[in-house]
Amino acid sequence: MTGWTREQMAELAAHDIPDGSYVNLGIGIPELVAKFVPEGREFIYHTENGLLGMGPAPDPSEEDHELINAGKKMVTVVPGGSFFDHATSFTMIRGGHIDVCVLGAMQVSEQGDLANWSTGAATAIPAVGGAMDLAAGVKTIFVITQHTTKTGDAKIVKNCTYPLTGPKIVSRIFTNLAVLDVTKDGLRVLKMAPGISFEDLQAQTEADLIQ
Amino acid sequence: MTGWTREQMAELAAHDIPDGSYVNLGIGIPELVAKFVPEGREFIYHTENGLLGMGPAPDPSEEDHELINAGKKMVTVVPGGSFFDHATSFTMIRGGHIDVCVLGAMQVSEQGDLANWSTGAATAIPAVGGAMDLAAGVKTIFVITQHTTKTGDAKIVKNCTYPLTGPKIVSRIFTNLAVLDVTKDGLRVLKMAPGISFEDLQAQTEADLIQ
Amino acid sequence: MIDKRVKSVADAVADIKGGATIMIGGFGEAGSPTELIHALIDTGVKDLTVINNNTGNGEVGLAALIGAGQVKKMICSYPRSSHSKVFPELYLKGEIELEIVPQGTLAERIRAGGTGIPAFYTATTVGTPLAEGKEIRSFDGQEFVLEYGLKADFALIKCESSDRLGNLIYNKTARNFNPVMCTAADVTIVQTHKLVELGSLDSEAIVTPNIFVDRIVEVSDPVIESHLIAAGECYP
Amino acid sequence: MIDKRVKSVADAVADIKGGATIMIGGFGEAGSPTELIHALIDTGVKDLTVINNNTGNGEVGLAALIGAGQVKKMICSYPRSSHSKVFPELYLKGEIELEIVPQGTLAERIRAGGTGIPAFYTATTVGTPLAEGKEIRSFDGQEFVLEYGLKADFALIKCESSDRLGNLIYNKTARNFNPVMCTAADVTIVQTHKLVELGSLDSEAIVTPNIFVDRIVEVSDPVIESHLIAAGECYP
Repeated sequence: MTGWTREQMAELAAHDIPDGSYVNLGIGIPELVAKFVPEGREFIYHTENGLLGMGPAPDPSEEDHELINAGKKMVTVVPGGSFFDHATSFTMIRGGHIDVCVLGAMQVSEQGDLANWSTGAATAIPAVGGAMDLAAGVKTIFVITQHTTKTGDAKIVKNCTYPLTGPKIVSRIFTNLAVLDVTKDGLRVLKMAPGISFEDLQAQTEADLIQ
Repeated sequence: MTGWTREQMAELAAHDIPDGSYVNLGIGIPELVAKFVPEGREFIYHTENGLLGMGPAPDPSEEDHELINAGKKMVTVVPGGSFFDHATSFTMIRGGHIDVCVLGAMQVSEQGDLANWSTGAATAIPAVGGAMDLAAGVKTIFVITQHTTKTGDAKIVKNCTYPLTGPKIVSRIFTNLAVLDVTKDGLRVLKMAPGISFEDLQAQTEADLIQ
Repeated sequence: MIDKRVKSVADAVADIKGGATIMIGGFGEAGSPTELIHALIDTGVKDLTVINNNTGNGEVGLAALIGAGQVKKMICSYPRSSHSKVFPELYLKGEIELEIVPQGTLAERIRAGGTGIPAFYTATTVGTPLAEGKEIRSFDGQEFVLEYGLKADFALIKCESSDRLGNLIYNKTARNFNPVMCTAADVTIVQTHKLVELGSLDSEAIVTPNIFVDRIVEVSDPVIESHLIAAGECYP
Repeated sequence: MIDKRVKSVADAVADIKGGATIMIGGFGEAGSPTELIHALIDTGVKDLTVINNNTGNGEVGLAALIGAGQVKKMICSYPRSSHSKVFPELYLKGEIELEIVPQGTLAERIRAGGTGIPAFYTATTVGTPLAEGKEIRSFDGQEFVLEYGLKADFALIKCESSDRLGNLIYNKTARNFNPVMCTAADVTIVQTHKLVELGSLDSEAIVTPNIFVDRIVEVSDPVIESHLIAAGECYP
């Protein structure tokens, strides 16, 4: 029961982002969203280390160690892109100016609580970066994640057991098995991967799903 | 008993500003300070509407209605000058980055309280501008003022009767009759205009002076 | 293709409704979006709350908007100037409200509104009548006053150059309140002196990144308020 | 004549004393003032509190400063990265303190420190463990947490160009925390890639006005940290 690939999950998420959106993509699978912008739409990408109008990775000849994204990978700037300091960058985030943020997750609850920064283990070194600022400030937050952990534990849960990144902030969840909307009644299944039945899906999910 | 001229008062104030200072000059007599920078010193002028490195008034051929000072008069920019928005301009003021501010006064008290924005009269339209921000944020505040009002009332008082711009903020007062230092013991006379005796000066001053 | 250009100043302000809160850029005439203000006068909408450092000069621009009776309340630092008469007359008759805010606090409240900060503490006004009724709190033995972020429904902005996405640069001290106001309104409407090709503005020198801008209209030959006033003009 | 140039990175940091609080610009290697950090390592001063977004990479720059045992406490948002090992080892042994601050809150706290704001409210961390023990307050029905301004004794900054007064421009995303840190330290020390003639920087494009800068040293051929790490170098 593998369902969709990472690329397919990213494509599904990209499909749900409105034309003209200002978008911040988290590290990992969310970065792939930029490859699947639907025909006829234009997104403008923000990276919290101080660039609006981020373009794809550079050709080796154009690499610049002072032109990087939040994951510290080298990127490019598109025409109309601009550089600014960290305070201004988080004015965009905290002030509600970013339309959509796509984040990874360790756990998401049926209320839309997100945990993606720490296991809370005593030996874990806490490292939050900009995740909580994005969680608190961005209008619409999508999560892309495998439906379960590598060891088969549920990641879509009734209540997060890991420390929260933010409470009640996730709008929609894209997993390898399904697309789930966070509603006030709980998690509603919008779409399932080919060959996945609702019963299969519910069995992989701790939270109760709405068909 | 006229004492010093406006220009002489400005020159005395300029003399007490250290080399290399960042200076904000209020509207009126304080503006004249820029004409009397002592030989060998360099000051950098800030105007709160968004210019560091303000130069003198322009030649008529170089006038620009979008290059003005806080008094809305046309000015110039010196080499190394920079433009910035109002929030940044008041970061300079509120954050304690301006070394010296020279302001006018309606009243100054012996504790260094300054009143220079409103008579408090019922028919007065309150208009504070940047005066309170400067009062609260600048490290050293000088006042230049006539020693008394046109009708002979004291302006150097025990306690201000007009609404305050800021409490305990004035360091030194330059009037047409004397230079006064605000100390924890009261107002100390540093210098008197030619022909003015201490008794003359005290007679024109409500606050008790220290010789 | 994202394109924020609109055809006219009238189109740009057409959806502003009565009762709206509007930030208007400028410090005196420098940076004042006078053509947008005149278009707003033409709409006739009333009961506006206007945030600007001043209250306009003569009988054009902001002063004309106030004079037309469209403004219920002004939030500003300095409602007097050598050429202002419209506001003082209405104020002394009790026909317009005034919230007086120190200039730096006004700028910071607008920035706070735009940056998602609901409130902050500042030393400005402590010990003065303008702190009366406000919360005072000590940090490290010094007293500060609590001030609140300001937001608006619309911002009317003037800039020097813009591209179709709404990246802005300004001219000299006409920058003033414009960049912070761009961040603090639901809808930011910009009149630009020049409309330039996408990619022609230096990425290192853009002052307002396009995320803060919603509509752009080119006004290639803007009026100079002091010239209008000297000529005795009034709007409309 | 005002001239803030100093001759060497050693001269630039010579008066930094043990126990000082130091802001260090940069996000990862971009904008990191590595030569100034190495000069600070050479001084051997200890018990430093360092404010930076990260904790350095490999065994050069900030990681080397930490590895030399000179840092008592780190204030940062993200002390992990693919090339960081020095900090995690010391932290897990309990030999270095950590104050973890969300990246945007860190930037805003530094800006607040520089702008005379002792404290402000933000929604970031509300409902998470990082808000525990902090003051929570509601504005318009939403909860916010109180955060305090941050200041430092020194800031170590990297920029692209500076004139003798200390007007600065930066290169691309190497700007990051540098401009806000310039405003928040008693003494701001800048290493510039290029020292340029006064008047050659565009007054409209200067990012850090000279009032925020105290010392400038030209480092015309700065190291690239990731190249040093790839080569297995460590400092000193």
